[in-house]
Amino acid sequence: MTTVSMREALNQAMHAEMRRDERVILIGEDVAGGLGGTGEDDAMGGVFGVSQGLVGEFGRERVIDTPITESAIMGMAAGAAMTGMRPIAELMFIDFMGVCFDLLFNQAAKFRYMFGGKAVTPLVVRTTIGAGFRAAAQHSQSLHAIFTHIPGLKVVVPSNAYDAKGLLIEAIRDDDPVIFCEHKVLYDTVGDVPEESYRIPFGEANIVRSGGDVTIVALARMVNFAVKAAATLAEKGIECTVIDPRTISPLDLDTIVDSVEETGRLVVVDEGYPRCGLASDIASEVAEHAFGALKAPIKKVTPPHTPVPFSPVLEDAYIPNDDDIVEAVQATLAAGR
Amino acid sequence: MPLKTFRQAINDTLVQEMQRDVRVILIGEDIAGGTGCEGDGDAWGGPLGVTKGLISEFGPDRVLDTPISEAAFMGAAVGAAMNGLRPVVDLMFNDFVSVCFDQVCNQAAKCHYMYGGQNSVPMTIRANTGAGISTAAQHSQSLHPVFSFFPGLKVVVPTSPYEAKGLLTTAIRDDDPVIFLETKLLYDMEEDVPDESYEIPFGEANILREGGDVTIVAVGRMVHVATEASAALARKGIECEIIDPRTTSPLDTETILESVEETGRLVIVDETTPRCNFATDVSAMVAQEGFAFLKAPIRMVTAPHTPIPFAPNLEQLYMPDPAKVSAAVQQVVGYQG
Amino acid sequence: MEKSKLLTAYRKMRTIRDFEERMHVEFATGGVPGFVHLYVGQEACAVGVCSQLEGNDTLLGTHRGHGHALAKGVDARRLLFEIFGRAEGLCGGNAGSCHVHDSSVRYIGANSGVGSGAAIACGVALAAKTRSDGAVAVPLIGEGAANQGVVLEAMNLASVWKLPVVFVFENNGYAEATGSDWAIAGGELWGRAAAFDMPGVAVEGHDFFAVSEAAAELIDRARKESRPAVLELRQKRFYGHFEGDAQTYRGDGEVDYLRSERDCLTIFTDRVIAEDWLTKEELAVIDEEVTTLIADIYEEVKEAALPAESRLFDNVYASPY
Amino acid sequence: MLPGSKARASRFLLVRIVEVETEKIVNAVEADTAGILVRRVAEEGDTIVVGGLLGVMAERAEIADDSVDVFVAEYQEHFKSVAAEEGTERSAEPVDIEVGGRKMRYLELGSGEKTIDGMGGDLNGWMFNQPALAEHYRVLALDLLAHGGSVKELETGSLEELAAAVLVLLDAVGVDEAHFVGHSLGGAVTVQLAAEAGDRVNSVTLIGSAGAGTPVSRSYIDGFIGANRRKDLKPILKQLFADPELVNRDMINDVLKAKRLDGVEVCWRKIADASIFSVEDLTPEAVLGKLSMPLQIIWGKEDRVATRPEERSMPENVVMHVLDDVGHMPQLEAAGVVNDLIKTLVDGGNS
Repeated sequence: MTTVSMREALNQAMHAEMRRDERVILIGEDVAGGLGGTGEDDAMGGVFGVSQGLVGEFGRERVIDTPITESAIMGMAAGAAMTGMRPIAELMFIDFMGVCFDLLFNQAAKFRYMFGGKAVTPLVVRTTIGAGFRAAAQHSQSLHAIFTHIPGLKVVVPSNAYDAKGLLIEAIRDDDPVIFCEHKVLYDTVGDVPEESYRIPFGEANIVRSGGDVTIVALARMVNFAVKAAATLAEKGIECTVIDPRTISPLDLDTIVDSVEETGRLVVVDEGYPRCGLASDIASEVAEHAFGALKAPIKKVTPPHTPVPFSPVLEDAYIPNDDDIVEAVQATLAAGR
Repeated sequence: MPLKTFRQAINDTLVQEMQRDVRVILIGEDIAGGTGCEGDGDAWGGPLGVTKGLISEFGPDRVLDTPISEAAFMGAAVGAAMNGLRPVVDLMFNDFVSVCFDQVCNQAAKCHYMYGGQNSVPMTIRANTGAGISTAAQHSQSLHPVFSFFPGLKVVVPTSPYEAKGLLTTAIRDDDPVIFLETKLLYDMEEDVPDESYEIPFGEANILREGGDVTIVAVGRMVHVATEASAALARKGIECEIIDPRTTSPLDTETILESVEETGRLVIVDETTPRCNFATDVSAMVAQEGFAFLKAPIRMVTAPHTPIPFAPNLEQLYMPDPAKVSAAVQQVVGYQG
Repeated sequence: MEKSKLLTAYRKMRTIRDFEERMHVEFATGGVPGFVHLYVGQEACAVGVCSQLEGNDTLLGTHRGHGHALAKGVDARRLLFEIFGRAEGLCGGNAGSCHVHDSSVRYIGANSGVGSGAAIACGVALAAKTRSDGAVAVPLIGEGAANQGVVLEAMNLASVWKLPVVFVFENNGYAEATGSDWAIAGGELWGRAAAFDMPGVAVEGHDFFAVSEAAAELIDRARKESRPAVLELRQKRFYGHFEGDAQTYRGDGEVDYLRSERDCLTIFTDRVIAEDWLTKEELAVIDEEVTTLIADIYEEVKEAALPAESRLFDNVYASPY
Repeated sequence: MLPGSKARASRFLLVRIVEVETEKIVNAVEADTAGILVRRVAEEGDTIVVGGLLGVMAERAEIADDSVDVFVAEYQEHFKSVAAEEGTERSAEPVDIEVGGRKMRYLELGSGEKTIDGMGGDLNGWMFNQPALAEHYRVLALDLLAHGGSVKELETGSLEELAAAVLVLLDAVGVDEAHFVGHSLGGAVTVQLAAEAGDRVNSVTLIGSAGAGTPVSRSYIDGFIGANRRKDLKPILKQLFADPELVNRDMINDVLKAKRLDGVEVCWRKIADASIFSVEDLTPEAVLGKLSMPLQIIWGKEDRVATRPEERSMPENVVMHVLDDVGHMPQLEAAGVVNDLIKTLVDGGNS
């Protein structure tokens, strides 16, 4: 077990899987970098450096740089997946789904169903989500809810280095298209990660902390804020259970419902937009399946219904944080049937 | 008042708004049809005949046929809207947003905000929506939740010819990008529609039926499904209140909450796939804001988490129907806490 | 070219250069939020094109847009304030470097959905054509973005609809860390024009005179005939894709060569003096004024007020509910 | 894609929601028998002919089901035969005609006199009066300019303009003289007509009238014109009735439908300024004293919209009737009484 960053953990997972299975290939813009230039060959390793070193070991046949052409990348990856490869396609920012949505949403996601089970599409789309980098409205979105809405896709939102590695390996070995959402701000967060390969199953939530007063469900970066909030609240004698679903499609509803059955109170935290988003999705499932146990209104903690602003002061106000979660927990404790 | 079909009501509205304001133009594939052919210059009037006759009255400078090139003409509409025109774009099937998603969700929706309010983007995107005519997985989706997710867009789902005319008039006169979704199965529905122009404001729900036992919120054609169910339920002594939000963004949360305050029970009917959809959105809103009113779990009646099948019998099974709505209503009425 | 136009062009190029060189320094010291993509080396491209635009013509910029904005006449101070996320910024702090927009000078936002500007330009031109106001729309498109489907769709649409759009491809050598010679099939963007039935021209982007001459002809034709055209400008950027880019994809000595042999400012200065169009003294006056301006605004921006938090909720809708 | 194809929709098409007036107001206003609803015959979504059976009320809830069945069957049988006899008369439709280049709408039933409606209302506002009176007379209900189905354009919105349009309409349908009934704004128009063309006016009935020399609530008019959403309009409409509970969803929706038509708000604002607020400073004597034909005034005691003139301030030629437990809409709230009063005046005047 060594302490590595989430970036490094993801890099390990790709190294290991590409060694293990030669059908695994990596496709994307500057996943290596340097093509057509006169400088170094592995100049970028992805804009966030996650795929650094792969081209050195596996060569350009398996680490494939592309022109800036997301629709062709995703189409190519879906086609390759359907015909025997296991591509990892990089969509640099999830916001760029705008230019390749058809290939993911109308093609890859639906092949198996439309073709009556005759097609297998083992495709992983690695992409980045999240605000916090002052990258404004078109490079900061958390669009995982859009993909969750679509049947045929699986959606992963890791919150730490250990989970990231195990979930990426699982994603690569899975036979369905998986949207793997990496939060930009988490790349540098470190954790203990085994050097060996391991898998974390989809649809199994992680109970990060247990407490009997309130259940907090949080995703990706929001898990860290939830843990921080729970610590603050513990000092005041309020004990929270913090649940990280890890995958949101499939969603481990049982773990969430079981917890709410005990605590009777739910706060859902998500960095995606508030309308038709994940916070609403989870809240609505609980309102249907754990209604009898609920003692107070469910509270959602999300950004407001606005695009992501640029100015640091505005972006900081936009992103939900531990203070917002503490406030929501206290509000749900104050309310009651 | 003259009886008009849904199709005629939309056609009338376009004619009247184009007469009223020279800045209103139409853009889309085959909205006239026949351009570049030897035959009739108004060959189609849109694949569903909705825009028939407009090119004869307004000419090719205001009724613009396009190549099959959604990304280009949607982007062009954004540019035209920012530069003084008020384009009405026919996207044909709402599923096609996937090939111009960037233009809709990253450009149209965000320009006003990103640019600090300097330019508005007064454009209307008309698209047909919904299953029921065996157009299978890529031409039958109901994507209002995806659009409602994005701040900056307004989303309209009219339920009848009268409603369609008033809401489309409002949409065209509105200064923001509006997604106007026409349910395929409603095009031939007839109703009294005034010849005069009129606006129905956004964000005001329509209460179609009053009843004290259960609130049913439904959108688009599901309103009629709910109405049919409520007639049968009334014979069993269960009185439903039916709310048609008309616009899913903005959403008239007040009317929904007021109704749930009366009835204490909520069923939401939505033709979309179940995850992160409009039903979860409304449910979560009520679970947060109207929890104290609730006497029973909120039930959601939606399509299953699958793509839309082709075979007519499977497609029927896929869509919510009055029997499913009745069952859900009876469950919440019979709930023993 | 008239003397006043030459002076204006020089002032703009000099302003962009100093604005960006200072930005490079400020970014390294951590004062600039987010990402910036610098335009150093490419000044003659945007300034050359804009020298041929009239007041009601529209320029559409890219994420590498500081130079685009300044060339179109955007106020340097308010541009800088926006890049620093200050209340007085052009867009009140909602845009930042990548989305700067100024409708008062008909500069439509820098756009970081690369290639989208090409399609939006078609609509801007359509509106101009509808009103018969004789205006032209000029989208600037990086050579990397040129491979996005939407750009090819927009070229087709502009030709089919007969729109006054001049697609200007800024071929600065690299799409992020990938070389343009590799990424562009056929190697030449101007050559794609013929397939869409429009003229295509390529010129060296470090030569202001070559750029403005080519732009003059294509813009004039677009205006008079309402037809699109392609202009490819070739000039490598001096800095990385974004600030912080280690640029290991570049060859040894490449930037030194660019700075000594391909600097548009030096080339411009040498030419105007050799031809006796301008004097060294006239240029020196501008240099001094620009130096003062840049120093002043960079000083001012650090103390400038931040946007009120309530602004977070403003301008989501033009007609809010 | 589906070139030229028609969506297969008919299976899902629905009948129009019940005509407002029939279900809701009959329920609320006309059901003067106290009782318990023991059987709902009509369902929402059904369209019921006037006179059709909506439900059965009984004095006791525990009435036997089979006796209700018998009643329903008998009623339906009877109703069918009555409807067959009455035949075409029941299905009369409003008529649009061009008068002086402007579209106006009216509905003609029976044979006899004319009615004029109030502001914001339309000819449907006489639904409880016109059929009953039409059993004795030829009755025209009409939409004033900018109301109902009439044109939504006005020059000034003055009483002169509104009254002139009525006269042109009467010429067009060949009516030389008539008895006039006017409610609210319609009353003001009637007064104007009677002053201008007294020889064509046999008698005048003013109901909760504007233009009778007393003020009309400015907050009501401003609120009524300005409200464009259900929530804003509801409290305003409640001012119309003695029993605010009479304001229901369908009524609000119908008013909203009318208000939302392009041009309506601008026209009504003009009318308010030029016709309603401009004549409120006069006195009843000054206005009504000039008129020589038989004249009666009907006012709800609870009217919160139009100020009721004091009886002693009335000129001698005027008879005044004040109805208890009635607001600004006597013709709906107490239709039977109003119908009788109109009939008495008309018959008295003619005999």
